[in-house]
Amino acid sequence: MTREVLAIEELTVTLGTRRGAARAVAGVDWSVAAGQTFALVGESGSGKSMSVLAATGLAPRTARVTGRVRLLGEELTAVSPQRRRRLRGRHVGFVFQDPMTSLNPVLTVGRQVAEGCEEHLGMTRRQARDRAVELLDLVGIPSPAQRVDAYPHQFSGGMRQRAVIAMALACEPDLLIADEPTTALDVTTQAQIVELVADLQRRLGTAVVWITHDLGVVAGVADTVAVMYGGRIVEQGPVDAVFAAPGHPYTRALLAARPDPAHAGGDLPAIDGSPPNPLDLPAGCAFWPRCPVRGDARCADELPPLTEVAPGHRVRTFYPAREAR
Amino acid sequence: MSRREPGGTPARVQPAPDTGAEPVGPGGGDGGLRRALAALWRDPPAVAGTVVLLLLVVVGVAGSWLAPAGVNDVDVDRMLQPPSGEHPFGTDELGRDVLSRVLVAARVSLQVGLVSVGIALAVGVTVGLLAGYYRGWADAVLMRAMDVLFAFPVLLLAVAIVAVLGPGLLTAMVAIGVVYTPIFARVTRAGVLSVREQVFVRAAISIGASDLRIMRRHVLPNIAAPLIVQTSLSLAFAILSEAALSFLGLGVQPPAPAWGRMLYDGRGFVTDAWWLGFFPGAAIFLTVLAFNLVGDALRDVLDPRQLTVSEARRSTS
Amino acid sequence: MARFVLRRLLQSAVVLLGVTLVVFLLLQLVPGDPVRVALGTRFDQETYDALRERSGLDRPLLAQYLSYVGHALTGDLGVSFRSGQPVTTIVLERLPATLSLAVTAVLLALLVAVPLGIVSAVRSGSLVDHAARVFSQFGVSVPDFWMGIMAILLFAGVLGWLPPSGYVALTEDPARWASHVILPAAAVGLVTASILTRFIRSSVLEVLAEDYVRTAEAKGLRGRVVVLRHVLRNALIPVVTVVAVQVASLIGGVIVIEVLFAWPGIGRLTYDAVQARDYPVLQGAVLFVASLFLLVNLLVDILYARLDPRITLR
Amino acid sequence: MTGGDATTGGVRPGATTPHQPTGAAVPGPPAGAAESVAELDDLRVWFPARGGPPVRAVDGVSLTVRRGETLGLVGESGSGKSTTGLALLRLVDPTGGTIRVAGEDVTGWSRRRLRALRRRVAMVFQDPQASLDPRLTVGASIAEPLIVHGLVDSAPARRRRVAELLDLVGLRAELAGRHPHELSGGQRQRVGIARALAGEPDLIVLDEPIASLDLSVQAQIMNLLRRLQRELTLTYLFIAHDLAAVEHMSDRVAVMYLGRIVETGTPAQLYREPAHPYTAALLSAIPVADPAVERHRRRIILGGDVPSPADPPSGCRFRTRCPQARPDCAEQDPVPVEVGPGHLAACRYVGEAVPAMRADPPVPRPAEPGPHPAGT
Repeated sequence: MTREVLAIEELTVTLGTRRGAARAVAGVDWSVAAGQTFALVGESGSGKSMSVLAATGLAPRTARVTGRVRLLGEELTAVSPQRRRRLRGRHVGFVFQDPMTSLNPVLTVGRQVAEGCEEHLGMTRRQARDRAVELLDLVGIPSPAQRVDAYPHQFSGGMRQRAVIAMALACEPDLLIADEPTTALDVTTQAQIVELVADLQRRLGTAVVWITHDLGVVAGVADTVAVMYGGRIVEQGPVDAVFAAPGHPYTRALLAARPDPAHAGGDLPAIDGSPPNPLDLPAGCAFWPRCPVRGDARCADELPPLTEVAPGHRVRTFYPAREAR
Repeated sequence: MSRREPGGTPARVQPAPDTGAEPVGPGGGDGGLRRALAALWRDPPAVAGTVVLLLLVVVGVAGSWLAPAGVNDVDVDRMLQPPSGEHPFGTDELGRDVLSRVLVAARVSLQVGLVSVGIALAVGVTVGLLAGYYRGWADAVLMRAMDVLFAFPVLLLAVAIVAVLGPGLLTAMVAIGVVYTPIFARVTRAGVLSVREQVFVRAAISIGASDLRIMRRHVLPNIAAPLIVQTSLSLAFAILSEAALSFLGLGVQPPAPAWGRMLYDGRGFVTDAWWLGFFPGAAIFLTVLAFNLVGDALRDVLDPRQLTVSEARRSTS
Repeated sequence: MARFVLRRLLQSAVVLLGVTLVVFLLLQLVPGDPVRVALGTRFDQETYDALRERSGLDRPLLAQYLSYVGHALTGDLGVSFRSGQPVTTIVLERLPATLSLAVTAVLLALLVAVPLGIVSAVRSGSLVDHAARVFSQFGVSVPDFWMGIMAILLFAGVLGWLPPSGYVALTEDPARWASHVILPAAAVGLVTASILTRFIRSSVLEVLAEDYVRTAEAKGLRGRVVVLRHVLRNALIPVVTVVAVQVASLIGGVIVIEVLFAWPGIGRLTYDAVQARDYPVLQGAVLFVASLFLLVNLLVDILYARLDPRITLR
Repeated sequence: MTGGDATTGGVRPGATTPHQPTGAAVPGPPAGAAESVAELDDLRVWFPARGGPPVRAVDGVSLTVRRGETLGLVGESGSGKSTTGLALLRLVDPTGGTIRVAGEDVTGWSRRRLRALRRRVAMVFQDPQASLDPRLTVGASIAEPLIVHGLVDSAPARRRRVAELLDLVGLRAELAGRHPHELSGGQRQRVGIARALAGEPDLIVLDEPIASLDLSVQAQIMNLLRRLQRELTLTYLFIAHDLAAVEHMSDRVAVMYLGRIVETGTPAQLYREPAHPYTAALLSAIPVADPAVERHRRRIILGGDVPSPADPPSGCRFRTRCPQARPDCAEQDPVPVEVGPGHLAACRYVGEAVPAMRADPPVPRPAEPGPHPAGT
């Protein structure tokens, strides 16, 4: 068994908004081990990003977070904010969606890569700068010794995302959290970034949490996957099992809704309606109003439990046997 | 542990669900104004400001009936009397009732404020709309002209205009109107430029809508919010400017009462008769405060990101 | 960068030309004969003819304008109708008084506004924030001359701590200068401080909501480092502009306070010129202030470009 | 050099008509529908840039959209695909070349006449939230083309027509009174489609119509578009970066790179036998939602970034990133070569380059991470 890096138990996040309390995440459990990639999939508003941000203490101030979060065996919810901050900076690296806005425009790229090393590894400014050059080289930025002093706007989108990855890896973290890191990029650039992360992961043994809405990316990067809908995990398991035998109607519908060359021509099996509003979630299964299976009245009123349908493969439904393919 | 504005952040961290049966952002939608008014009603300072403004309008209309004494009833026996039951705000150096003068002067302030801001709004919005929509040389010429006006400190330009045209109510209104025109032109132009780039304007062009139709149907309604805010704030500034002009003897001419003028006349006596300096100034302060409170609340509701360099430039004094 | 500076220079030159036109036209707008109006009861034919010739009012309009601009470029703003002294000399004499008042006021304002604005944004919704908002609302609404009158009443009248008005040059006696400057500077500075507090607060709030601040927090940097290195560096760039512009507009804008406190600056000069119908002095003072304003704006824009690395691209 | 040679990869009117798509699963356009609705010939759209050479967003594109078909236009950001779509409505001014719509040369039409053009060609935009005026009701937005083009005289008739259009796109008529913010993303895009249908256009330009929608909603909109096309015999120019969606939607596909069309053909031709190295690389970059396939698949990873459209490379524009670039690729613009019926590719080494790319793993460049070894 490999070493567990991050584990989340019973995580619930409630956001105070102008329009009332929104339950963004409700009772989520998962963990990721060293060298492994855990993918969180879902549509906008499903709670996939919020669960990770809340777990690492980056939720907005209005958020109320409950549950347990263990980073390298240390209970994050029990430590002081200062300690949590240090643990986060030292052991967790983040890559966010938009490389355009996640870099500070008035600081050089090198400075931004280096500052984590100064803060957490006690390097001098000089050492940290040398380290930044190394890191930029590591992520494939050409002539890093010169580019280290460039400003973010002088980089292209793909190069910027590489710089962000360099920044995330500065302290050789045990965990890399990639929050839709390729969504803002073109498909050829996305392929570069996916390869880069896979290669770095292999070399550094980092655990990766990859948040995305793109099932294709999941299939390529993940070892295990959790599908989120309406703030809850509806299906979770080894990536092969989930893709080969999706147990939840939502997962199946998502996979089927993608155009597939094999079925070109016919209508796509679309899901009716839209994702639910976190301010106004149904009492039972959040997917029930759109569910093609529909089950019975129980689905509307009662939350289905996560049921194990195969080793490590769990599905939140009342009808696991009938629905599994 | 993170320090961010409440409200804004959830939408950023996690894209807001688009299923919401309720409005998404501020200023969006036609229900925007109605919702804005509802939100204003829940904001105590804004309510206070509105109440003061309503009172002011009543006083402005009915000031001379409300006044206990005539504004120019000189009474040499009762000079510089401190506030009392008979003269709640005291009397001035000519024995005139300060309360009556303060009440009657409200009309002048409101009148100057409304007319001058009306001028500035009409001219400024037209200029800004044409400049922002057509860009090119029209933009260059019009906005450079506005820059020229903008290069003078507000009061200095107003003083110069009044000095040349001769002091009086009308020239004060024109001068203040001219002085506040560029800010409306800028706000309008900035709004037009950003609305012009919106996809819905491109969509309107794509169906063959004419320029006039686009300006009327799509651009103007969508820049109404910043203009409403600017109008309210400019009213506050215009009233301050009028008070300053009157203080310099360049506004309404005596014996008609004006708050600024009363302060100027009373300034020699302040150490002996504090009420001469206090009440007219307090009237200006309350009026300006009321407009500012309402303007700020409107901004919070309609247009939260509008505190611009240009506004900061428009300080009075 | 060079292109940017060049473009801004050109733009300022065009605006400056417009400013001279406006200032020039001021005199033309005077109903009747300005020299006659100016002389009023002191009228005598000889003075009249001399002034009229000296101010070139007998020539065609275009020629007058061109010669006005030509002279202005060489620093000649004409002579006072009243004293016959060169306007340039008169304006420059008044500059130190105004400058010392404006700078003191802005310094006082910064002292209050910078910490208050930052704290109220970083601790948004806290008690400090509420207090700051009340303060700034009060400050922008209160007429500064009323503040001045009340201050005179309190500090000069009731308490007798400070002189009610008057001016002593800084170079002459710094202590007495300070005792005289403090009331007018506080009255002006209050308004400036309110404007700056609001501006800084909203600027900092805006930056706090940026993605790169979250990135910085994700790196586990200390809160102080995040605020000082990532937030303020971005948030204070626009503040530099506002501060400079405030100084510039105060130099010409504090007419009322200068009148109230008998402060012999440019504002007071303008007021006296208006009272005396000394149009060349009025023109000169207005032109001087507007040019200064344009110059400061130009410098600030260039400074801005230096502070923000993104602008060099354009 | 910019003249005739620049028809890179474009579907020249003469060359395309004889061949109908032959892909088994792809329904061809209805019989007798070879008539062209829109033609671009050597279109160039350059945008002036302050202090530099112009940005050549579109630089010599020729293509034909035939009545009743869906022509897919794919490319990455900066390829000029959206600008090409905008040019069809003259929403951008062409720098050179000609635009013909329904047989008429509209390249030089005056602003007055453009109103007529914009009835014939309608557009659906990427972001349905942004493309609807937040202050207008849904009904008013849909009615706007009716008013602008004077199609319906009375208000009641207009209401009826709006209700009809709403019904057509699968929305209830009472939504006409709502504002955009009261609708979901999918509903909003349906409104955008209803507005485009209002003027009964000859051609609808769909500019990334599904890109900003949730995955589960994308399928709804694609189904709707296909149903409308069947029922109303519509012609689409479907612009997207999502190759799977383009394949699903299109009868023919054109691939753009840096302002040029590099390859044209039926989806079956392009996706099974890509002839241009860029198409091959693009296809290989799309992740497939199947872990087993993903694990054993060999990707072609392109090096570096797309060059600036203000300063495109000489000769073949793709050569700076092409794993099979040879020295002489820099010398001459490649001419589109027919590699199959109606299948054109603009590559000097067409027939060699792609098989070579697929055989060898690409040479890792110093700037690039190594290739992902198959079967990790």
